[in-house]
Amino acid sequence: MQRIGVFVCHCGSNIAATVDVSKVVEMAHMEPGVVHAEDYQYMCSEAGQAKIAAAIQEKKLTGMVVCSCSPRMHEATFRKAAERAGLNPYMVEIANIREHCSWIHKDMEEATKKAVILMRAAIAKVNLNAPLQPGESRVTKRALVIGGGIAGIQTAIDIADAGYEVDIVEKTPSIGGRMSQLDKTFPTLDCSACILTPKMVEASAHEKINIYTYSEVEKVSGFVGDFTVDIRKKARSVDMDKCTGCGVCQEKCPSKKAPSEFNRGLNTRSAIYTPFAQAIPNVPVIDREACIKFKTGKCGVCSKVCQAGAIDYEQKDEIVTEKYGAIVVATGFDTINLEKYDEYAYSQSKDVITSLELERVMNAAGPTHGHLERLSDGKAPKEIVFIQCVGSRCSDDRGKPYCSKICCMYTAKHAMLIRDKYPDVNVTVFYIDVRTPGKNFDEFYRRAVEQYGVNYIKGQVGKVIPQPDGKLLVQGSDLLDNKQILKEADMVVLATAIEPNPDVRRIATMLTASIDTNNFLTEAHAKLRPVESPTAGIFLSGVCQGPKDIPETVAQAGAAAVKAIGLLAKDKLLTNPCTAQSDILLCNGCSTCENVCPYGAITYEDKEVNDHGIRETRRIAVVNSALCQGCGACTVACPSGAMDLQGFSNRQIIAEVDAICR
Amino acid sequence: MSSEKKQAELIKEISGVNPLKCMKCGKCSASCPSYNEMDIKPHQFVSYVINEDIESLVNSKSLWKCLSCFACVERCPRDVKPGKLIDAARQIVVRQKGQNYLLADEIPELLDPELPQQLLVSAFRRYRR
Amino acid sequence: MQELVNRAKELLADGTVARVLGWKAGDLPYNPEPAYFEKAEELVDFVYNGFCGANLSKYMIEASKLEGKTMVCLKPCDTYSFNQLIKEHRVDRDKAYIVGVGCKGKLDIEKIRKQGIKGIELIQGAELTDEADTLKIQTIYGDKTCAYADAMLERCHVCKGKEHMVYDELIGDSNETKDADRFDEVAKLETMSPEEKFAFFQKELSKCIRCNACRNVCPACSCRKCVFDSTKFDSSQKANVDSFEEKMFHIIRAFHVAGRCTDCGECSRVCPQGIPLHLFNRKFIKDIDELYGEYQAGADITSKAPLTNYTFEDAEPSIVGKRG
Amino acid sequence: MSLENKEFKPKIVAFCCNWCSYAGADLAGSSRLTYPADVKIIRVPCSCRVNPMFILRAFEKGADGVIMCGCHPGDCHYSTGNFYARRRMTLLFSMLDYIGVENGRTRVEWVSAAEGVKFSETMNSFVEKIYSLGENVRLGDLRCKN
Repeated sequence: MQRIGVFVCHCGSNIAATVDVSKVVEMAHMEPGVVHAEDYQYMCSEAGQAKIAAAIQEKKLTGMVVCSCSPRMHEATFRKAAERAGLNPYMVEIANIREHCSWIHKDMEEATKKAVILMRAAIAKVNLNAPLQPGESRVTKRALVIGGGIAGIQTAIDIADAGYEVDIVEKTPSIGGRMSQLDKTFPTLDCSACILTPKMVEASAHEKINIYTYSEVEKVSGFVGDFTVDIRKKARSVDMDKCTGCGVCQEKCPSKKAPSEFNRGLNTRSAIYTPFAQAIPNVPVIDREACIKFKTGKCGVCSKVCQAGAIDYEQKDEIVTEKYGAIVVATGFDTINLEKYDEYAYSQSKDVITSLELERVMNAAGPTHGHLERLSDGKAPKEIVFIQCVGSRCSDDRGKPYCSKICCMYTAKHAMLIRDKYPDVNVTVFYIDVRTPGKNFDEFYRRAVEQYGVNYIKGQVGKVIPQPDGKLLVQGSDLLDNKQILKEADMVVLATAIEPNPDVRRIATMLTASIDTNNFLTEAHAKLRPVESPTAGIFLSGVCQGPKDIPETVAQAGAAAVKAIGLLAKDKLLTNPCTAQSDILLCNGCSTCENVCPYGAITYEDKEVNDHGIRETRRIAVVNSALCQGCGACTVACPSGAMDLQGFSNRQIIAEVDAICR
Repeated sequence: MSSEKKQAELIKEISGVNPLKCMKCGKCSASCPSYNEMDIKPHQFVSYVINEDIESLVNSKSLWKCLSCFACVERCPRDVKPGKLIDAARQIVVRQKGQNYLLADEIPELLDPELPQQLLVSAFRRYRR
Repeated sequence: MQELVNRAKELLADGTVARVLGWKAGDLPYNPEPAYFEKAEELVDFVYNGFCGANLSKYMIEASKLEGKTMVCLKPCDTYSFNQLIKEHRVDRDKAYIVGVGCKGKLDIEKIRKQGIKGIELIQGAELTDEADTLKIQTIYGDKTCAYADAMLERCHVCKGKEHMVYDELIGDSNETKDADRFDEVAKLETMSPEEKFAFFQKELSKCIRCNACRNVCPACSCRKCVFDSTKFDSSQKANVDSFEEKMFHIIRAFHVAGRCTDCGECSRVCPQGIPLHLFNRKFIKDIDELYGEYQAGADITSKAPLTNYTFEDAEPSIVGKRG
Repeated sequence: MSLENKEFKPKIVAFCCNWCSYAGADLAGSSRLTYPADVKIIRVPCSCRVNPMFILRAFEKGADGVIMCGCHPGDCHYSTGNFYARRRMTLLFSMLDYIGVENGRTRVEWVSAAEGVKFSETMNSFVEKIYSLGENVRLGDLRCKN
């Protein structure tokens, strides 16, 4: 039997004005297990806590109930007080007689009755409480960043600057990501490469940062503070240590027909290649699908011309296994597939391009060396039409239901840049709404209209019809003038919706991080924990969490880094002891609990059990208490009642129910 | 329920369309081949239904200018399908005329040489149900 | 039946299986019982006829722990239960040699008795190979007949089909016996007023003697220890003193097997008080089908069970009041 | 005390999840939004911790109504808990309805930490409903009735 102390707080007059506290104390004495009961003006005060400590020691209390304000307010206070006096903090229960009683009831008799019942429920629960010890788990002082775009680079630099080791895993041959493909950035119009390249160099030169390019995460196990990750380093066919990055191999490579990923397939590259001039590392890879040596066994030109002897056709994929304390996901985005949008003639005409393709066209290192020209015939366009919201804000399965957020701004940027460089080109933008929340954003858009004379028409385009003469007939509507518009254009640019990188699904599954219906990673709390995944130790950086522009991405990358640093700075993690536990004798090993666990905290082990003399090996659910967050989903899913939640056990809750219904 | 509201509800029921999903992008009007013939434009149809002004709809020229080509239905990004609303408004007119669906024999005398052929085809499609 | 016995002998002889799980004749012509046979000689007692309703899947939980394989005879409906047990890691597929046996509907002795046929000495026509659709029954009061279909278990009138979901080999043909919708009874109850519903279930459940036969036979009730026997819920084996005990027991039992119950109908078959217990399970199945999409437990071993799954758009609990 | 003279005071159990609804109830309290004292709240970490057995137990012990509150679907602190709870409760309530228990005796309401007003309105309307239904005679251990 427990020895329980009951402490009833007046909270000044907040409780005492409506609840007869002395009556509550009197009733407390009649409850089983109660050996001490008293009331005081302010239990949370120094003096109040001293009373509690004295009672714990004098009466040798094994449990206590505080009848006071909400546990959300002072549960932690009273638990600490109990702990200081030598009582396990989890032997404390709170009866909320302020928010749930004195503040909402006016009649003293009624409120007092209810306060007594709430107290009884808390006493009934405490009778079944057991001392709990928070577990400890160690923290590996190393972070993994998945994705080497601006988000991943920024997060890595910030974590490394705090003194922790960081590994970046990037799927493509170079870090840099989408930002490296952009020409200029809004709203300041500075050159993307000029601001990104120094960051790339900083990351690669940082002594605490290790970059795995052309690599992918293969397997993740473990939990917060102690993840084990397998990284597949794909065979580059070039020795990273020997290569000097002279570029001769790329020049001499006879296979030059592979579509350039970096230029969005608008031109081609050699089979041995670095994606772009500023690539980091500046070491090429051999695209084995395109390489003549790999296809036919003959060629070997690159090997012959390489003075460093870096070419290695025999190289194999390599698996690196590494331990991490924190993982940051920064997998970024891609534009959606436009196959289902026949009406915009994207696949019919070379002169209908996406905005990301236009970035490449406008870029000096792009397929047209920065000259604005039609990709079909190389002629300079005179009429350009931009179409907004292509695939965004769609409720059908062709597009995405969300707003891609960045398109309004980059379209204004494109329009402005074109009008600036080619004043004789007419630019028309068909829009539904122009969305410019952001510092200096609306001013930017207004400049496009007022200063650069970009023609904005409110209304969506219905159809783009390629004409025999190579022109594009754009049929749109002008909702303000209420008329239908037919416009001949030389070029049409589609502000294509963005979607999370398709790989994120695989990665989220490995990390047991949840993703929403649009494949964006879910944050732990939409407002208050926007850079953490609900899975402990997993942080979110950049567009993998939701559409964002560059400044927002960088801000979030920094925030994710801070959260990761906060975790890495700890030597040990105290784990919440209110976790699920499975009763070895009751568990069926049926896997039902595993299916509802949002944290992947449940695994199964074959265990030797002694069930009242029957010795056998059984499949038993095992809860990793470092991963378990204590939601209790498994306890109800479990058909045999083997799974129970410490601190909120079946018997405790039933005792509360019984006390209330008594 | 007022009679306007009833009619608007009827249109929603027949068409199976929720006009509140419209985000006013105008892609329907941009797609419409009969746009210039219409007094009430396809995108306006949606707001007429929302505003429960069915009277104007059933008396509009547009009702009989729509070819039922369903380009707007195909392309609507929000699943609002103005073409279906127009269809439903026609249905209401037909029902008001005493549930008498068109008989095949009556068609020749009703034929207007101006009438686009596609409308006839779509009329058959609908009224033969 | 002879084909089954022959095959069993072969499998025992060549060492494929260490034992055979089937049925042996009981003391009356209509009560065969599940049995293990370890030697060829023992198979003289083997029977398989219309009264072999027992679902042998659950026996495989224990048989999976024994040395060597067990040849188990499963009817089409039993294979759903077996699959469900595989899914829940309760049986070892590798320890079972499943002979999918044919079925032309299983018989209910109570239905025969209800037709006034008493003092039964011998029943002919219950063998799988019998072509006749009439049972010839020899009683101490003379010979009687009964249409096969009229003597069938309720569950066979709503049969899930004659396909076996899992097997190593098939012996014998099956008949299509379905002639009713399995949700008809549930639907009828749903339309009743609360008072009528309450009266109906009060009448049925008050018969319950808490003998636990339903629980013991149910292949989904395979917990090592039932919550009603454990101390975890303060609900263990209480005296049968008030009207609530049975309701609680049967609702919780049905809830625990919801999404896992294959609707094999064993609970109703074995209830000594004749309580139509399947009405609970079918109510859950019907709700699941209507609210979350059709789901047949045991049809496969990979799909997510309805109660461990969700969609954002799931119906709210308030739908219960709105459905009327 | 004879039964007839006794004024009906219902026993109502409310299960509230710690992160949203319990906080919503706290907000109702600090905003002094009243609701009848018949409601007693039990704190659970998440609505998915509420076992149907708890609800039946409450009825067995004489509760006249049981309400469960959790975070709005999609806002669960544990991301998916209330989705499971929603299915469990839908099926349980449907079963209770099926065996003839008045369906107003059970309810699920999603109340966020910011919805003090909704919490108090919900409790007011639920209590009103229980008063209109009267004492729970169809479920419950008669030994617990006095």
